[in-house]
Amino acid sequence: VKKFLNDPDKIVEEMLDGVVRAHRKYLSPIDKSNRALIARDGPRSGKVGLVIGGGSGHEPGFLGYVGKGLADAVAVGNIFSSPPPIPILHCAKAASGGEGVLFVYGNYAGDVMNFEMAAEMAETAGIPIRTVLTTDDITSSPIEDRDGRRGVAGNFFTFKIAGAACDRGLSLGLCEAVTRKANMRTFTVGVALEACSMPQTQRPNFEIGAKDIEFGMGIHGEPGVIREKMISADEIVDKVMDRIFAEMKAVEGSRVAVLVNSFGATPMMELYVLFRRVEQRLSAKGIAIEANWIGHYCTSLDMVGASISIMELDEELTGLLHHPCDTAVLKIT
Amino acid sequence: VKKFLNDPDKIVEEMLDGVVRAHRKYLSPIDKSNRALIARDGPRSGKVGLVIGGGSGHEPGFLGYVGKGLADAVAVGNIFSSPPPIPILHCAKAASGGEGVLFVYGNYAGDVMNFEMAAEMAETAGIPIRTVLTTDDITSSPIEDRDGRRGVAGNFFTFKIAGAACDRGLSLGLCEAVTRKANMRTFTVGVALEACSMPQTQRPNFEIGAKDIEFGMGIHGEPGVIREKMISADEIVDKVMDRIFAEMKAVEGSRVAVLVNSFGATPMMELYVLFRRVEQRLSAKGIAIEANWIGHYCTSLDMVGASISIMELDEELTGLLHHPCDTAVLKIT
Amino acid sequence: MAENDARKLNRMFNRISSLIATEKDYLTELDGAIGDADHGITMLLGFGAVSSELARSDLDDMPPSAVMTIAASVFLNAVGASTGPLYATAFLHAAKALELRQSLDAAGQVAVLQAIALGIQERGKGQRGDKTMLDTWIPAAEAGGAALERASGPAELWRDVVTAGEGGAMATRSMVAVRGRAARLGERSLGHVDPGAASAVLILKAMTEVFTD
Amino acid sequence: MAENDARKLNRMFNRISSLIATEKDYLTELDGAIGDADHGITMLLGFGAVSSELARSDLDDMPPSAVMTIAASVFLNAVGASTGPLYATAFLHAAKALELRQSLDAAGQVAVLQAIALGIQERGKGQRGDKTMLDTWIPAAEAGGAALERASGPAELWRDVVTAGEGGAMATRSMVAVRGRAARLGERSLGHVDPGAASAVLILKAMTEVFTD
Ligand SMILES: Nc1ncnc2c1ncn2[C@@H]1O[C@H](COP(=O)(O)OP(=O)(O)O)[C@@H](O)[C@H]1O
Ligand SMILES: Nc1ncnc2c1ncn2[C@@H]1O[C@H](COP(=O)(O)OP(=O)(O)O)[C@@H](O)[C@H]1O
Ligand SMILES: [Mg+2]
Ligand SMILES: [Mg+2]
Ligand SMILES: [Mg+2]
Ligand SMILES: [Mg+2]
Repeated sequence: VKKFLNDPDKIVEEMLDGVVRAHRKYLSPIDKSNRALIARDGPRSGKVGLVIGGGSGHEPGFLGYVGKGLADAVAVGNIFSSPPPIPILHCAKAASGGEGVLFVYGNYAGDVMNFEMAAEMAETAGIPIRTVLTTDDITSSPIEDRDGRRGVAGNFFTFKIAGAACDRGLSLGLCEAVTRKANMRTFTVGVALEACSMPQTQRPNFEIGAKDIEFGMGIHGEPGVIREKMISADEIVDKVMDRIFAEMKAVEGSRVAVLVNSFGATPMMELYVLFRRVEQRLSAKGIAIEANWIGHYCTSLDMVGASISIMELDEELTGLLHHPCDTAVLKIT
Repeated sequence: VKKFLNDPDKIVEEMLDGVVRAHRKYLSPIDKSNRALIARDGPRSGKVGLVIGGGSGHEPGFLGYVGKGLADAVAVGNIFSSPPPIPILHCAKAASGGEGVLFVYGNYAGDVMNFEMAAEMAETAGIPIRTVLTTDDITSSPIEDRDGRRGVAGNFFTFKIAGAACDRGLSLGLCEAVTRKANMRTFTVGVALEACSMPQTQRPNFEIGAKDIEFGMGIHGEPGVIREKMISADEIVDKVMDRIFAEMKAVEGSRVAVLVNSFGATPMMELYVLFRRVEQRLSAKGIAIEANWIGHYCTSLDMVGASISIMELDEELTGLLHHPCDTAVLKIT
Repeated sequence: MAENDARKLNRMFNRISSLIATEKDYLTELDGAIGDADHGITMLLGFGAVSSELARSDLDDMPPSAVMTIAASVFLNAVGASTGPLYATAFLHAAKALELRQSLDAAGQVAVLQAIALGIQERGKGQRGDKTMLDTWIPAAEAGGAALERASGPAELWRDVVTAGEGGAMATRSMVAVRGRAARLGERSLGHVDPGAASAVLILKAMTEVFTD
Repeated sequence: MAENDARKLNRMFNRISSLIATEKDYLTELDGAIGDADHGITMLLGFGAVSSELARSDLDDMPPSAVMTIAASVFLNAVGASTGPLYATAFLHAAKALELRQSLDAAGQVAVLQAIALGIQERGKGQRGDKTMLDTWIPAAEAGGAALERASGPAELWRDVVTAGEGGAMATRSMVAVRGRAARLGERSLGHVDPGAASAVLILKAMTEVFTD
């Protein structure tokens, strides 16, 4: 698998160098290291700080969500690896405006351990920390183990809600509560047609048969939860939506937000075909789409595949969803 | 090559169905056909109308550039095929605000023939038409044949300038003139690592060797202008920038806009690595980047590859570049 | 009841559609080598649409020129692309030629061939040697004219036409393209048959079947 | 001049780095089957960074506990991931154990083993049978303790340790993962050796080389 690449061991540093130059308007390194980036127009005194983060390989996640009205800082790890505690701690300090800091990140063993270590250090330094783990991947564990699920592209919605709550000046406790609600109301299923390949190996992480598809795909190139025979786009969406409907409480008259996300190599033409069916399924149930995003929002290197995320809205979430923000990837006015 | 697909012969219709549902806020079909889409907040009396268009397979081009401050209407063809004259004519009529209509599209035999037929029909219907063909692909023909070159991702800049000029209420002649200037100052080179595959065939249009790279790549999955041995990301950018510097008049102190565009399957991590080197090369020459875009702007189905476009700015172009717009893909406030 | 000219043309378009359906992958592969790999798809779409439209039309009292006019507009609107305007213009020219004579005798058939070649030249501003469909159509039309002058029978006439067209198409293999997408490839287009020239040969073969049986 | 304990540990980390470098692709492949295909990359990055840092340090007067403290912080900051906190905590525990005794004799070596196993358990809240690196470390530490009680010599002690560790690693093949990424795979993780368990065996082998020569 060919890639635009210099030294595979330097790809994250080189990418971040590019990011920092490209998005000067939105972010800048804390303490000279590009592994901890702070919003130029983010932290302010009296506002809860929002720190997000995780491994690389999900671009434009998560650094594309740093800016006014969204995250105040992002900690960046190696490819598919949590950042260590130090850059997370730097983010917490830089994001702190005296009202505490909210950590929002995906529920993975590595991220949890590193962010928890950083949280302890930050608390020691006098910064109150609250944490919300995103757990939107409904295929990754049964409903009884809701908290054990992993976070995938649905973190887009959870970040957005958290950023809006912080920007509105809510208290740390209220920011945490509404972010937790957003996460609990977000449901994602991912499917993959081809595995991704790491810059270091340049071969697919694993093989998906020529006539197979993986359901329940994570965003780290791990194999999916189950392998099935390849089916049509509409049938795929139907399977995904059936899973989501089984968990979602939305009924006729409900409003939702929709994200159809490319895992990297799936082009927008196909995403629109998927979205078409998502919209059909929702409107058949009388559920209205309040807002939708279609494109590359939370990727897994060059994986061929897509995920569908639905956030069930209520009045509070709707307001926060539409709250203005200005970041490299997401601008709401 | 697996794709999210129902019937390959219906993919364009299904995609457009998805597009129209997803982007209701920005566009709607003219006369019920999704092959001609009009901006909800675009045409107005006293303003020159801007009509863009071309084949499908370039998503989010070109329909993502329809909206306030940018294009008023887009005509959509089959995959890699110009739209026929009728939808173009519908666009012209719907975009017309009494001051004439500007056509801006890529310089391809098919597009030229179809848009010219539509222009004749529009003129017959009393709508003055001016046309600017985009010709930014500097590898597609030698400098002596500047007008014979094809238009590729640099049309992003040319559309933007044209849209701003129209929105500012300039006359048809002035809109045409500044759009022509934008095109003449835009330089693109594309490279591909893997060919794309059509929904109908689901196999690569042609083979690029495992250790080869194509230079001078178009956006229709055609083979490139020359095949070379695979080299590092920085070396690739150096070759591209050397070609661009050979044509560009920019000198120390000049300002440019930069677009690093994925052809579909190349993920953003790699685009940032490319951008890093572009920025290094420009700043080594004392050329400043006024604005940059990095992502999926003008794709070629699932092609693995990227293009680099540079627009040399002057005061007028800088102002028009920053002029506000609000479309599905590009929002400038 | 003898088949009227409109029905004959209808049969011709049906044969074109099926020959192109059979060779769709081959045409697409040719286009993949030097173009954008859609020629088979585009041609089938266009001629398929023409056949469907004619199947819905009342051909009993339709003059042959009207069939060509319908074909022109349906083909154009179904495909766009390069081939849309080229064949639409070609068929409009053919319609005009048939309006003048309203007969599909040998002279009418050759007039159609010549009108197609001329229409494509006019719309695409190309000529022989550009490595396009014209490298099939121009020699084919010339061969038709020559056979007519020699007063050849239909079998001989169409054999000459197809031979000339095929020869022209094969010759594109050693041409460097100067029109259409392939023109950007320069020397790299050498060694490949032009897809538009190849599909034009299929059209000639379909015409031969219908006009010689 | 005899090698001091700090230099011995330095040599140990160098051996770990080179064994992992040799097996990097294998570890990454194991992780590709049930995880995210980066374990070899991560481990080499971490231990490579430790080796480099130690190469820059003055080891002459450094107590062995200090070496482990450096290793903990360098490893953690170089890799993050799951292995960062796990091995960092493990090495911090080892440093504490060495602070108490400041000697790398057999009892000190086993204390290090036990501290590592305990540190990983503490940080990752895991246990034997979860299909993780603990399936190597716990039996290895137990075997070390038992050998020490039997007053085995270093060769025998380390042979027992490696055998126990290898046995534990192999046993992960028939386990269903309950920790780390592989846990999402459920039954699909069956039949694959856990990458973290496999790399732990390499660490044991490197320790064996250094502590038995
Ligand atoms: N100017 C022209 N004159 C005559 N034929 C042309 C011209 N441009 C292109 N062609 C023909 O069109 C063919 C390509 O058709 P097609 O693949 O359907 O359209 P597109 O190039 O839009 O994808 C070429 O092989 C060539 O024969
Ligand atoms: N909670 C845990 N306790 C012990 N070991 C764990 C735990 N979680 C993961 N591991 C180990 O970590 C290994 C994966 O390490 P690595 O691939 O470097 O990290 P990541 O999972 O972040 O990509 C697994 O094979 C497993 O042995
Ligand atoms: Mg990892
Ligand atoms: Mg085409
Ligand atoms: Mg073509
Ligand atoms: Mg891993």
